[in-house]
Amino acid sequence: MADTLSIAFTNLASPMVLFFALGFLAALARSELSVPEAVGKGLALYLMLAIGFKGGVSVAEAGLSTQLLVTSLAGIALGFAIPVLAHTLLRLTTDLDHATRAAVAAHYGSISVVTFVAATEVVKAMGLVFDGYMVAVMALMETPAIIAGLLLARVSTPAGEGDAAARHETAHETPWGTLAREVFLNGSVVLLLGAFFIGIITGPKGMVAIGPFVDAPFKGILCLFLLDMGLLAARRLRESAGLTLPLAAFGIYMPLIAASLGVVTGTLIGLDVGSVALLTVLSASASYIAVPAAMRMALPEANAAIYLTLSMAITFPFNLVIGIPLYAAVAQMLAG
Amino acid sequence: MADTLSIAFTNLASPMVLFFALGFLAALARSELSVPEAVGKGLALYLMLAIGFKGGVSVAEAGLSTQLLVTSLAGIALGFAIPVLAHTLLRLTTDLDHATRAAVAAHYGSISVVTFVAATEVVKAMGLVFDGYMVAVMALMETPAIIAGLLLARVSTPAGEGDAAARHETAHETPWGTLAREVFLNGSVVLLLGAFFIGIITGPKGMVAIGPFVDAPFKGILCLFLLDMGLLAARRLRESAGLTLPLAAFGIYMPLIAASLGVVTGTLIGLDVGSVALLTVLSASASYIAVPAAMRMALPEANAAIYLTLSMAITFPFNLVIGIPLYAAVAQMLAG
Amino acid sequence: MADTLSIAFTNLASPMVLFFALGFLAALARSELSVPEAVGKGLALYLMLAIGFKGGVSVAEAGLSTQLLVTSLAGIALGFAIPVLAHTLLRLTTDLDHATRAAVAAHYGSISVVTFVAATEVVKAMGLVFDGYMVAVMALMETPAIIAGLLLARVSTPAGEGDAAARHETAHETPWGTLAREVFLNGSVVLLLGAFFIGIITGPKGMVAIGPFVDAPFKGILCLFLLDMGLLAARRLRESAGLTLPLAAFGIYMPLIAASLGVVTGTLIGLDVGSVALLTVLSASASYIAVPAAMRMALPEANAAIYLTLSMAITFPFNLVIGIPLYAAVAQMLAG
Amino acid sequence: MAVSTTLCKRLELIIARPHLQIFAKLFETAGVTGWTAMKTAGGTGTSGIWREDQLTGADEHVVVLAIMDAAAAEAVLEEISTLFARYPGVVSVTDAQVLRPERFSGQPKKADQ
Amino acid sequence: MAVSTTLCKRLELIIARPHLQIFAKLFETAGVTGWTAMKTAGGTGTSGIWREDQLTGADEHVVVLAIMDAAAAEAVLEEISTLFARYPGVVSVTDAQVLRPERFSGQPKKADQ
Amino acid sequence: MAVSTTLCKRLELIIARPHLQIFAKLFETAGVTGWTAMKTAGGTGTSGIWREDQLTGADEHVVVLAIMDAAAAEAVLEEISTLFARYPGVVSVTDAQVLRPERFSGQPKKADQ
Ligand SMILES: Nc1ncnc2c1ncn2[C@@H]1O[C@H](COP(=O)(O)O)[C@@H](O)[C@H]1O
Ligand SMILES: Nc1ncnc2c1ncn2[C@@H]1O[C@H](COP(=O)(O)O)[C@@H](O)[C@H]1O
Ligand SMILES: Nc1ncnc2c1ncn2[C@@H]1O[C@H](COP(=O)(O)O)[C@@H](O)[C@H]1O
Ligand code: NA
Ligand code: NA
Ligand code: NA
Repeated sequence: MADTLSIAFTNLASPMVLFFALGFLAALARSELSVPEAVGKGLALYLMLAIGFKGGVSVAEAGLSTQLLVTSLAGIALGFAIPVLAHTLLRLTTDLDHATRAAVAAHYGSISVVTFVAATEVVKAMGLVFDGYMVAVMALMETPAIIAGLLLARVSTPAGEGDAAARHETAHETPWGTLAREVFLNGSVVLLLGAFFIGIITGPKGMVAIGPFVDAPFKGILCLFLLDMGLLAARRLRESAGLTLPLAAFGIYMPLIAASLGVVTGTLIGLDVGSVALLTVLSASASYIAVPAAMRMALPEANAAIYLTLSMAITFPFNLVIGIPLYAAVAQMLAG
Repeated sequence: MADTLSIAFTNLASPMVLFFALGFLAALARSELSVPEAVGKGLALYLMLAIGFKGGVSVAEAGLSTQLLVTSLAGIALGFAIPVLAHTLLRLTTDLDHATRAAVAAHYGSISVVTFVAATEVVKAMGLVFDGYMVAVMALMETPAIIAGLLLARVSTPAGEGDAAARHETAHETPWGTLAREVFLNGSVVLLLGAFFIGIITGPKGMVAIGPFVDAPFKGILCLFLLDMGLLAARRLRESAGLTLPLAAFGIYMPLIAASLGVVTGTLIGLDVGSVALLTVLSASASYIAVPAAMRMALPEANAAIYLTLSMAITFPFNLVIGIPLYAAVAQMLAG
Repeated sequence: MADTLSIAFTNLASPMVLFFALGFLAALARSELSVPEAVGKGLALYLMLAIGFKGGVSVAEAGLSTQLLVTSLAGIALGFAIPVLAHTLLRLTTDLDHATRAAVAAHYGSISVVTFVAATEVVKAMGLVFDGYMVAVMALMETPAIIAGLLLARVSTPAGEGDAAARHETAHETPWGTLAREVFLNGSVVLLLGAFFIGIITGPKGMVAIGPFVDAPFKGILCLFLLDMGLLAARRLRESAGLTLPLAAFGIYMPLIAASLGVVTGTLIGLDVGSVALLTVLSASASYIAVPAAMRMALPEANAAIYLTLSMAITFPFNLVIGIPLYAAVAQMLAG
Repeated sequence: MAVSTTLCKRLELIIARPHLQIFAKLFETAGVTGWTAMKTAGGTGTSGIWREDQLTGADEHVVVLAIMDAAAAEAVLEEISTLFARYPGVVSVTDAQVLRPERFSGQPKKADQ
Repeated sequence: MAVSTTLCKRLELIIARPHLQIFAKLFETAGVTGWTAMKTAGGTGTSGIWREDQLTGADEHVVVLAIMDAAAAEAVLEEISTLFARYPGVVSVTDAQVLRPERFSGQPKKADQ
Repeated sequence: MAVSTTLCKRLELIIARPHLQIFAKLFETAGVTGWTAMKTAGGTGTSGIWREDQLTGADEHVVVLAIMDAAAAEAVLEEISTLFARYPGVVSVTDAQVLRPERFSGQPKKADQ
């Protein structure tokens, strides 16, 4: 166990984590270093295109097992179960208003692409293998939690408040069409799944064509992106107004709880070690790209500063630095 | 013939076409997926720099034949002939006002760099070779059609209208200096020709230095750019207001007619098969970067939505998916 | 000597210089070619991250010599001496107001990262080697000149003016905290030093991971960036209003004087030839990223057009085209 | 004046970018003939500070500028004040002189749109 | 007021980005002492909807803001109304109080430039 | 009007981007409850022409928009006119009607902050 952990934690001295730390410290110290918004978004698009495509190619090589179906269903189930759990914990430990509570819950039911990408590097460095289709599972886990969040927002509205809210909603409720679009046609879902299917269709031949783009510079681009993430996370933390201690604690224990659910589920459905580790990481991670935009639309009365700070400035750094190696080590012990 | 066609159409399953389709379908389905404007422009700069430079290096290796001169003249002649043809067809089949008609004609006389770049990949995949100087020919074909369009705008103004227009123009006509700059110093002309000459000057030694930048990731970057093009094309199509059926039809038959001119010209002047295919593609393609900006300046009264929708949302997708393999197959049959 | 010079000046036909010339000529001729601001800034971030990291890795391989300390101190001393010299020359030869004079002096005491990067390529092409820690020396030389500039601004204020200025300053002087941040936490200092230390920590293993990102495309990205620099420099030159002949002359002779200081210092402290060449280039180059922003904050009454035009549009092109090979040749003769 | 100008209303709206389509729909329904959204770089308000360099669009704002006649302005303000119960935002209305006033007088659409 | 302010005109122009240099020339000729162009993210008008993420600059707009005295405003409006016959655009003029009014009073240039 | 609006001041400031934090502090101290900075694409003024595509942030401007009540506007203008002795910039103030006026009345902070 000590060995497994110590191998896992060599991650701490990887360029990835170090560049993240550089950004984080720079912003904490109030350096003006910044990555232009368009560049950050471009790097995120690259990472999604590349990880989706590489997953697809590896599925084209390995063939599609029935495991994909089982794992996807498990992933979607986690995407509903985790928000319910998160919502309950938030109700018990914080005094967030009901809309913000539901919105936060949705973030934790969803996933973070960059956390997943960083985890694949750690898992590979530990000598573990994982199934290419885990990328598709990730894409499928991205948005169901949006629905879970909205249902929680409606169910949890207290009686009197509910009437007022009901009146509003008749007038200005977000139309279901808009919501469905956020869930099924969310930009990152479309890009991840699209690139995944293009990888399946073009297979190794496609990899020969665009491998030098999606493969060779991948880790370097991830480092630059993590530098940006570090800057953004620390700035959020510095400027966060409404962050109470119970909320910050939630940002640490919630990923651990969700990870437990994930590692057990992954082991039970019989995934191999690397894939269990990745399902655990997906469970533990919280969205900071796809879900925030959707929540702004669907629950505009929720406090955006809260859910962005929690997922981006608390849970993401925790997962990147401590969570990923920990989850991978546990997965190896349980499923290895 | 069937064989040639079927080889050409393997293009349909290339990552390039698939990423374009992904973007197109995503935007049609109203996904919010988008590429930041600055990133799209950056990718376009990269593609022009790389294709220009690689063309120059291959000329440095092969030596400059007199064919370059003949082909350039042929290309420029096509750049004047095609707008005249297009203008006549538009007058006969649509009720566009005279300024918009002339502006559309100018777009079809010019070329699309990305269509050319995609075609070089298809031509290479078919095992054909082409001359490096075709890049220079492309650059030279980019802007003469702007002049053609302006002449058509003046000539075609009906008597009464003409007087009114004449009066305006005395007051606010675009100065010739501005126009000359658009034609000779247009951004993409300068970058393509500049990179081409730098390729000639630095030759294979230059390629050793920057090959890992202009060569290795080229196809991957093209894929990302085509994803963006798919998004932009489909959004234009969805939002296009003034697009009538005769106009849409023009967007399909005009490239076919221009391609016929191109393939015959290329064969007559004795180009080898790959180069004939590329000259055909240049003839068939319509500008959506260089000419729109120039037309906004020179013919501000023309309806920009019409010419942008036609060249970007109808003709570009048609050429990318169907046109390129078709033209390449025909070129092979005629000149092969 | 003739030989050394002629080898050094093969630099003139390198893709780097040619792309810079392309941008410069295009903008002089009033082409609208331009690189989006976010892309330019992204390329600059890449160059700093890559050069910093590669320097760190090479230190990890070579070990840290005590030379680093000596060279750093020498570099910082140059960063104070050059502004004093520049300030005196400006007072004698121009009629700049005292704030602008101090601000210009600060620019020349600092360094230009891209000039350094271009010089490493020339030095390597000449077959010379240099120490990896020169990157750290560069980072350390970036901002001390800001302090020198501010001290000069205060010292040089003439009596009467000083009183008025003093009154202002009591009310609105830039707080020292802000200044310290500009000096120690300036974005490029943080990124260069941060990437340098990450390179030391991760060493050759880190290079295996992100080498395909920081190494392979490096020269190509430098070319694209220099194209942008050419455009920006020539536009500044064209639009510069207050540029007098004595000022323009200063932009040429000042780097030569500073280079003399640098080459002598480098030789005296016993650096090897490549490193002497680089210290000379650092002395001769003037900042156009880190210092302008700091001066806008600290000396808002200085004329920004003057210092930006001088460093970006006169000294940078001069150094890139003539300075670098000249300094390298002299370094080779003195220290070789 | 040599050119004749007409009095109109200049309405300026500061909202979260993800809500732009909702207000665009409001304008369309109220017969506003046009609007322009402007890019922002940062700001502060009751819910704290924000700046543009964020990955997620959730924390970005736009300033929407729309010129319309007084009748449209009144109708639009009424609608906006209802929307503001759910969507946060800031609105202000200024008098402005315009050329070609007929451009700014649209027809409200029927609610059944 | 403790600080004295002066009444000026705030002119706001929405035009296609490629036409910016034409209107800039107009301002220069009319003696306007300065202007600022602001970035836009999208809009709608009589010719439909547009948004920023387009490759070609042809379909992009800017909002130009210029502060000037009343005399300059009148002259500029007159010129603009002629230009609008050929170049599409929207203009509005608002009263505004400024500091340092001498900054905003320029001299028109002779037509022979 | 069906919705009741209140008269406020709309202050618009054009400054160099590196000075934004200084003016933001001024707003905060004066009790201004919010502001929004808008992106620019270029401009001209007494110190010549500038455009956005510059690497260094030194030569970039922002337009800052802040809505406040008349008392705050007066206080802020006073402060700005002092700052303008050292930091270049342009300011203008316009009357504007707003909804929810209580949003725009803040409390100035003590100088000892
Ligand atoms: N009433 C308006 N208020 C604000 N912006 C407008 C208005 N009308 C038009 N615009 C802007 O001007 C652009 C061109 O208008 P148009 O020529 O009517 O299509 C539109 O896309 C908008 O960005
Ligand atoms: N008084 C104001 N003046 C200008 N912009 C404001 C003002 N108040 C709020 N805003 C803008 O609206 C955004 C949201 O405001 P709030 O909902 O109060 O946090 C702020 O971040 C600012 O960009
Ligand atoms: N009259 C004006 N109207 C609008 N913007 C102005 C005006 N004068 C100056 N500016 C803006 O303020 C910047 C600095 O002005 P200046 O200090 O006069 O060079 C200019 O580049 C413009 O962007
Ligand atoms: Na999760
Ligand atoms: Na063509
Ligand atoms: Na220097």
